Amino acid sequence: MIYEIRFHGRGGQGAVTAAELLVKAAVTEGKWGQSFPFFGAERRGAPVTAYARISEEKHFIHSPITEPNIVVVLDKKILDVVDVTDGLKEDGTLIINSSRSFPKESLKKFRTCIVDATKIAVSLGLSVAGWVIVNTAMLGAIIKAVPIVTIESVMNAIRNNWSGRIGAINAEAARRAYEEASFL
Amino acid sequence: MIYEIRFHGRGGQGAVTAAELLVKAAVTEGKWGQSFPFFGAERRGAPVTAYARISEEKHFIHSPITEPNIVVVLDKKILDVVDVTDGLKEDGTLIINSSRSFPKESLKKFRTCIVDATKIAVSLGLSVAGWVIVNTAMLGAIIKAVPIVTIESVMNAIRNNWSGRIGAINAEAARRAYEEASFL
Amino acid sequence: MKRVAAISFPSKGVAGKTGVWRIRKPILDRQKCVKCLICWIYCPEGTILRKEDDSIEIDYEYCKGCGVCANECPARAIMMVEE
Amino acid sequence: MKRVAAISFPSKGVAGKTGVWRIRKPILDRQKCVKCLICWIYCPEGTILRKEDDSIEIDYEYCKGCGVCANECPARAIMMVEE
Amino acid sequence: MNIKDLDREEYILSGNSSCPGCPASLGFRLIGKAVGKNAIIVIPASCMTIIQGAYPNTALILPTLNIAFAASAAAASGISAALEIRGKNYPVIVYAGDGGTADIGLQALSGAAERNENITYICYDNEAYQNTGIQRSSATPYGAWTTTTLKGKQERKKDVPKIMASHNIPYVATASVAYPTDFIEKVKKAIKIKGFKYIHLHAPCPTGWRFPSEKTIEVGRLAVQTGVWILYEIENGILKLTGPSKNLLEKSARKPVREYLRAQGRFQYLSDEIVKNFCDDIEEKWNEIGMILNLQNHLSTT
Amino acid sequence: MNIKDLDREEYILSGNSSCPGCPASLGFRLIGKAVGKNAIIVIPASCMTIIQGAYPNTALILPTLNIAFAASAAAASGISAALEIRGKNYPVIVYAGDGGTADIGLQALSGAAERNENITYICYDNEAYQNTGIQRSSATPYGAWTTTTLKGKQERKKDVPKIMASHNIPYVATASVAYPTDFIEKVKKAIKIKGFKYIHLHAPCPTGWRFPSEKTIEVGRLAVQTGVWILYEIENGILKLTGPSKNLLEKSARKPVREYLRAQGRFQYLSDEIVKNFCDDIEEKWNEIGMILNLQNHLSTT
Amino acid sequence: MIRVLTGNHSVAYAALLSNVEVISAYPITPQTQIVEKLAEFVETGQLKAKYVRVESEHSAMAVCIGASSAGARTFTATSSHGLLYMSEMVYWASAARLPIVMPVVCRTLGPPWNIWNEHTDFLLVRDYGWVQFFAESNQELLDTVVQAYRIAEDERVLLPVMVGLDAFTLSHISEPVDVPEMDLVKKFLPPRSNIPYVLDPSKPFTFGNLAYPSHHMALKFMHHTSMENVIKVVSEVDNEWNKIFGRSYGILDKFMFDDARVVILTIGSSAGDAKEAAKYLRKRGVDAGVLRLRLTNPFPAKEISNILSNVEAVAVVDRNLSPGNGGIILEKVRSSLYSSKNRPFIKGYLAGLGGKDITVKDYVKIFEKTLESYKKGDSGTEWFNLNLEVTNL
Amino acid sequence: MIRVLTGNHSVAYAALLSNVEVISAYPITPQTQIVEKLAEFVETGQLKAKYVRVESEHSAMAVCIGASSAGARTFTATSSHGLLYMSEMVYWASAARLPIVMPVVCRTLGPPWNIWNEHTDFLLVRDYGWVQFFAESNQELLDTVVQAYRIAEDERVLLPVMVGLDAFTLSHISEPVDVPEMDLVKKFLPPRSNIPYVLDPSKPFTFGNLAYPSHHMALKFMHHTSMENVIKVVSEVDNEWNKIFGRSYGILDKFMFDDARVVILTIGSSAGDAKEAAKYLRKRGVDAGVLRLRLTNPFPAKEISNILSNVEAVAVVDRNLSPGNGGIILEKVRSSLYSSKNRPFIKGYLAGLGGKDITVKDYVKIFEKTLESYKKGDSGTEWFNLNLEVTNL
Ligand SMILES: Cc1ncc(C[n+]2csc(CCOP(=O)(O)OP(=O)(O)O)c2C)c(N)n1
Ligand SMILES: Cc1ncc(C[n+]2csc(CCOP(=O)(O)OP(=O)(O)O)c2C)c(N)n1
Ligand code: SF4
Ligand code: SF4
Ligand code: SF4
Ligand code: SF4
Ligand code: SF4
Ligand code: SF4
Ligand SMILES: [Mg+2]
Ligand SMILES: [Mg+2]
Repeated sequence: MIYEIRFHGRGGQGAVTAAELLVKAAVTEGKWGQSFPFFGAERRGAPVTAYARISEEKHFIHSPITEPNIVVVLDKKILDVVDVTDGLKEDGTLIINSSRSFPKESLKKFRTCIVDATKIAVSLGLSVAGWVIVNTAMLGAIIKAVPIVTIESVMNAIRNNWSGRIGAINAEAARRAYEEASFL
Repeated sequence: MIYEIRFHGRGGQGAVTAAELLVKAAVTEGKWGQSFPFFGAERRGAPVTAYARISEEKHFIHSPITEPNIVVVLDKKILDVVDVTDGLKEDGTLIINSSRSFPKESLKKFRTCIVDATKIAVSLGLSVAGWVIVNTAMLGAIIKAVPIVTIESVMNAIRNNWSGRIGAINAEAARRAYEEASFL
Repeated sequence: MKRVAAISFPSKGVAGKTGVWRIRKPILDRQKCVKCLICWIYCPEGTILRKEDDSIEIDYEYCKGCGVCANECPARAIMMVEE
Repeated sequence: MKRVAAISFPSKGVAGKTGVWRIRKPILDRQKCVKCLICWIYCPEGTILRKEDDSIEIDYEYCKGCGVCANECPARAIMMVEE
Repeated sequence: MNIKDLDREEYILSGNSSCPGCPASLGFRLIGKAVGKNAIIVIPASCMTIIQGAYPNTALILPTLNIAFAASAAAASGISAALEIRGKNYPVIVYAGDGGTADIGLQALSGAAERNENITYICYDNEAYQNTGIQRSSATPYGAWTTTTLKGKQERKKDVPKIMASHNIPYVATASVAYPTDFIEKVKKAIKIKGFKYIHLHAPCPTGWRFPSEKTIEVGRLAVQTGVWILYEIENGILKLTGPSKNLLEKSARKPVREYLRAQGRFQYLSDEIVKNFCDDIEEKWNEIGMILNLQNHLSTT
Repeated sequence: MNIKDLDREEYILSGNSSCPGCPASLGFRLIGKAVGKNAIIVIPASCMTIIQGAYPNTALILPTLNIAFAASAAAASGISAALEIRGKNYPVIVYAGDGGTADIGLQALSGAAERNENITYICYDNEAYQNTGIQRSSATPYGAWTTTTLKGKQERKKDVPKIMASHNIPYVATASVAYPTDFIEKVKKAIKIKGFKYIHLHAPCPTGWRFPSEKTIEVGRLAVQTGVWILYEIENGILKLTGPSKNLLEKSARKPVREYLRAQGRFQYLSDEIVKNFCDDIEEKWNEIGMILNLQNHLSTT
Repeated sequence: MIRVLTGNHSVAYAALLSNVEVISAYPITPQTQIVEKLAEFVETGQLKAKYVRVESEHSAMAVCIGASSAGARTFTATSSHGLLYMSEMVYWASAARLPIVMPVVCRTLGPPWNIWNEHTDFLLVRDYGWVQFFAESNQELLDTVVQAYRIAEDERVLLPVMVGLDAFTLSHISEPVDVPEMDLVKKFLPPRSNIPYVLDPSKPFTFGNLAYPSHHMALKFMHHTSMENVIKVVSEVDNEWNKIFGRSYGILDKFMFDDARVVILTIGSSAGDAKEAAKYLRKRGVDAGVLRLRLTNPFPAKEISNILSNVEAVAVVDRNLSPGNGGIILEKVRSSLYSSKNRPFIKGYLAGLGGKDITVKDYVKIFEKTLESYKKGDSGTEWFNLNLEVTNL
Repeated sequence: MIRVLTGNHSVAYAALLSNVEVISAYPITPQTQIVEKLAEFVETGQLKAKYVRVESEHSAMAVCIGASSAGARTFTATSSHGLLYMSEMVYWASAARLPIVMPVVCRTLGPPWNIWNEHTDFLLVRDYGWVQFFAESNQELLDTVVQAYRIAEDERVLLPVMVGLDAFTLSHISEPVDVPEMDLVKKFLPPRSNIPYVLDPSKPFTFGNLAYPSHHMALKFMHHTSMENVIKVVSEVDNEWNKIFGRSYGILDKFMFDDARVVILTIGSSAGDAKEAAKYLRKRGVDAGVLRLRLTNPFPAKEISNILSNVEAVAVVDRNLSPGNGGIILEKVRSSLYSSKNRPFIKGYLAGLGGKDITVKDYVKIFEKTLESYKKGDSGTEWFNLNLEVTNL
């Protein structure tokens, strides 16, 4: 089984880092993984996309992900301008940062999991220059929705990435989101 | 018959121009011809080489002349540092600017023609910055030795190259050398 | 006809509706505005629209919410509010 | 051993015996020479040889006959003569 | 010149790909207001490449030639030659970043200046290779952090306007996006002069200099008010301070340089020693300018 | 410095391929006398390429890297970096023509200067591309005939020493082959300074300037005596006239410029107007220098 | 130690492990991460090297040439326009016989501007006398860059080495990489020493002055001969690497190859997707295989012709274009097999130009199309996944 | 009018006759005579053009790109290092679809420095999307440069054209050249007009901004297609030239070819010497012939494979080197014939590198060697007239 995950966020929210952390978590579990951004001009605030591909075994693929089985939306504003479900497998999972149940009607046909990552991040003080940093919280929600790796591995990967308090808070964000995320 | 002619002179004496003038003369007679320098660093005073190739019919050759049938030496000082007969065909002709009969013993085996081009040039006032310009005189001597073209064609080519008095004097130099050149 | 060379023609929104990029939004208080056009000349996006009478309007479709207008307005007539 | 790269080693007369290039030849008049070494320092060829006692000698094998030495000698101790 | 008198027309369209608060797109917008629609633009690789958006669309309304990084002044020379031989007379304007000007484009620039080509070269100086992600350029200031000078740049900022003035061209000026009318006046003047004109536009970049996007103008203003960036023009060899810089010859009239440095993340970790060197350099530059002005005064009165 | 004190050793061998009366080979010879044998030389495409002679022989006794036309300052930077990392400390000296300096090599030169690389860059200025047969360079003087400016060059000579001085490097100097001790002193001083040093050597070329080979020094001397070429050095920003130029600030002390022009074939057909412009430019340069010296005096006394 | 690294950072780590002494590079997307990471290594003291922050790529390579001539182990990296801007010096480096190593992050050349993957830049310099590798994965990339120094400095070679990698689809993909221990690498790659020509006043010589025709031709022959040695040296070095680190790559990377009837021949990271396609088709009974060229220059013509003679159909997938001529690798492969007795059917594909993706599914299609064309005997080149709409005005 | 002109001056006359409007070039041996002669034409008012005396070749080509984008007919010329120094812009010119014409005087690349004839420089840019001709004689050179503008500006082409000529053995050889009347040339080549994209404020557009992969690939395809049109356009233009001036050259120059059993295939002025060798051998009963490629890019693969299929043995003489790989033209010829039923025996020769002469006698030897090798079936490449003495230390 290869998990192919696409992240939608906005420049400044950390989608690329989220994808990479997921891979790092997978690697600590002896799995194989890749992450990569869609490379265009990533301006602050503009929609960005990132990818992760996680599998039990090493494989040779290097081409982009066109038919993900998991789509993660870090910012629901994205939903207005990007068709986030493009290519999403029919049995795929959608994970959205939102406080409302379905931010958009058309998403109903997918297995959808929501989490109020913004609230979690804000409550933990995770914001930089006006931007709420939701990426680590979203990682927790992903793991809840699809058990790609354990939440412990994710938290470890986060703590290895940022030492000290920052790491701790971000790991906590992931943990909370892991608990709070819910399917619809 | 292809005439392959090699000129030996020193930078500043006009060997390259001589070769070109010979071709121009040939062309006015409806013949075909090529001239070219040996291209290295031509410093004033240093030995230089130039070539001309004259034939009745057009041909396709563009490679250098390695086995000339005519060798022309504009400055006998050259004889001390360059083997001017290198590659010269056994039945080839050697034309040397010299007042003495054989400036070098080893040249005796070739059909040799000498002319005191320096004297002719000096007498006509053909000198620039200490250099006696002997190239046009040598042209006359060549034609005398081997009738590649007529002396008239050579004189015309010279007059077409330099208008007015300069042309006239140079043509005169050629004419005198034509008359004075002699075989040994 | 075929376009052989890479020539491009002018078009608004080459990067899409850049209004979505905002996290804060400039709100104009017409009462306070003295029509000095400072916001207009400084807006990097050209999304402060200058009207005939030199009053201004904000083009939210493309305004990226940089906040320059609000920061520079001498009358403090523009406020940045969270989206 | 094979020489793989284009490296060249110092050697006199890379252009041959450049003495043949001359049309005029510098002749030193030792009587006039005051050993100021001006000709030595100005000779572009290094063919004014400086002796232990700062007297000079001309290396005709390589002197190109430019005439700089003669032109610069303050004592007019060098003359250029036709070869 | 009054803001109200400026052209209402826009020559760069909204919704382009610049970062929020971008000084490069603002600079281009202002050029449009100075030259109107009859001009030809040349742009080398830089943030402006991205800002235009992608084929088959463009945000620019002026006819524009994108060109290789090192080639703008030469390409502009070619356009200018073609216009001349074809009897046309539009201003040809290069709009290039500091990297494309002070580094890889310098040779072509210097050559065009020496030939006194009839072009106006405008460098927007955001003090690093921003388009490739904030690497140092020779125009990056001493002490500034970039991704290739993590401990701060060791060398001084290359003084390109001074170098260009040493080319004896008819017009050299500095400007700042924080002073739009000053800049626009300079561009308007430049395009009327025949020969090579050089304008160096200070362009504070929120992304690369690490300050919030709303501060672009504020940081630009601070640069001028602290004397870090000096507004002047050199017309036929005669130097003149312009705009607010006119009143800043006295050090006491200038704000403390620290205010400028503090406003930017890239200068966050400067040691006191480096700050001192930084300030000394600025002092020196002002002294130099003061001297030149003195002399000019002296000459014009004698 | 006295001629008699100079190194007796030669670092360029006789019988090389220079033209009779060549200032480039003379310049190299003098450098050898200044630096001795422990130096590494970098030479771009130029007359010096030919002068060395052909593989597998060379006329140069100093270790020498021949390099592409545009690359000398960068290649020298690389050598200097390698020496530093390997704990060695020889002077690295570029010896380049005016074309390789003012034109195609300018960018690398400017870059190396900005980085303040520890090299000594010496430009021998024979005022054209002589090696390829006398085409104009940006250092060709106004009015001079070359094979690409048959009616005389229209533009002014690029003032490379001034441009280099605008790079704020520790040492800039001009020199002339006609004043060997002045030149040698400058080279000796330069190689002792750490950082980027630039020396611009005036090198009258009989072949290209169209004068008899014995006049190389005479023409060089005339350039200085008429004030067309000014000998100076700028050490840490302080300008000083050197050698005979020290006494030429007063115009009356200088020989008429026409004497210099008349000595050369390339200025044969100058109109009076062009001669006047030529002279005016020189006046202007002297005025500029006079001003700077005045100011420096003023500053050092206050 | 296993790290999750991008291709670019794998390159930077390789330079670190190789203890390069002089680095000079100029930033260009998508190579910048290499430059930035190395700046970090140097500024934090992890790597004792001089880092020369030049003003252009021409100068970057000139710095390397100067430094290498003076004996230092040198490194640079570039891409697309940077490679072309320095091309005079690229040629210079090899003709001067200097063991410089340069990764090239392959990117489409403009105009119009484009930052994505294409191999034209890399292949445009294939005749410049450099040894060229092209990597498939980040692990191979790191290993190859270190190996490159061993090969470059081998006295039978003494030539610069280029290592190609795909823009973004390798340069910006993070994946697990086993970063070897410095001590082990030092054993494999001792400090540079054995070069017979280093600028030094103790034995003055002149590098690269004028050479007359006969001499020049002889030097060219020496160059050619050293290139011919490369094949052997690469294998030796790779074997030694294998002994120490347990990984090896060879000159040609054969995948499900030995009994394959239809083979995709290509280079770079995308070969991995072709391998997945082959796996997929094998399950469906198609004897598919992949031949990836790891060493692309000197072109292993003999090796290729030896092993391809037994294949029925070969699809050469070129992510590059010589306008009017087609794919560059196709041409080289055809030429290699010219004198073979058994010549396979060869079909060319131009794919992924301008950075267009080539997915596993695409490779499945290419396998299938090739078999079809083979039946029909249609050996023309196909533009794969071309979309011409945009060119309508 | 018949004039005795060097190759370089033939080029300059061709530019004059073509009424070029903007010239920009940088001097380099052996191209300088072109630059100087054109400066003379412009300064004496014979040619009404702007002459931009740039500071480097990169800028020379950039000037041409700017000028051509703004509608002017433009000209430049270069050689060897100049060509490499401008290579970024060389690629740019073709991708921007600008009808610039550039003669290249082919010279050996350094280091070590060398100014003599070799074709490596010219062939290193063969994949840059330019149309490339290579001339044999000064007459052909002049005629081809004028024709080049017609071809470049043809709306089916709209591409830059390069014309190669041999350093010294053509550039500096004076021979009789029939210089056509200006009026006739004007009829053949009217002022440049029909380009559908010229920078002008009346219809603003942006040239060459960023293009995404799909778009970029489509533009590449357009470029490729235009290159494919070249073969046809060249023939048309050549025919028209023939009608007006009574001379034509074709794409391939076949000499004593039709019944030849052994053929020398080469390019440039030296092909003439091969022809003389063929004449000589014919007299001695050997069925020798010569095939000279006049159009070298797009490589006339189909045309070559059509006519070579009937020949027994072909000697490809390459005056260029891809170190480690051999002759570049050999590779292209082999590839062209890969799918032919009848494939001739092909032997490669590396000759004349670094400017070494190749004489008529040498060609006679090459013919003879080829026949021998053919008998032995020895198709390896031979280094012709190699002298290795100098490399002994
Ligand atoms: C020859 C070449 N080298 C490198 C690049 C990559 N590159 C594109 S833009 C850029 C930085 C531009 O910096 P600057 O001129 O300051 O403009 P800015 O991006 O800051 O606006 C670089 C390095 C290139 N396009 N071409
Ligand atoms: C890229 C490149 N362009 C052109 C040349 C040809 N070239 C060699 S030397 C030279 C002129 C050098 O002029 P300068 O630097 O003034 O030195 P000089 O010959 O006058 O001594 C030129 C144009 C070259 N070698 N490389
Ligand atoms: S927030 Fe920025 S983009 Fe929006 S209108 Fe204000 S200045 Fe313009
Ligand atoms: S800056 Fe403020 S006061 Fe001035 S026009 Fe804008 S909103 Fe009105
Ligand atoms: S310059 Fe004259 S006086 Fe002085 S050393 Fe030479 S010859 Fe003697
Ligand atoms: S003539 Fe010239 S080369 Fe000869 S010694 Fe005198 S200065 Fe030297
Ligand atoms: S990096 Fe700076 S200059 Fe570039 S687009 Fe962003 S804000 Fe503008
Ligand atoms: S042309 Fe001038 S600089 Fe060059 S070798 Fe001759 S004299 Fe010396
Ligand atoms: Mg910048
Ligand atoms: Mg010069």
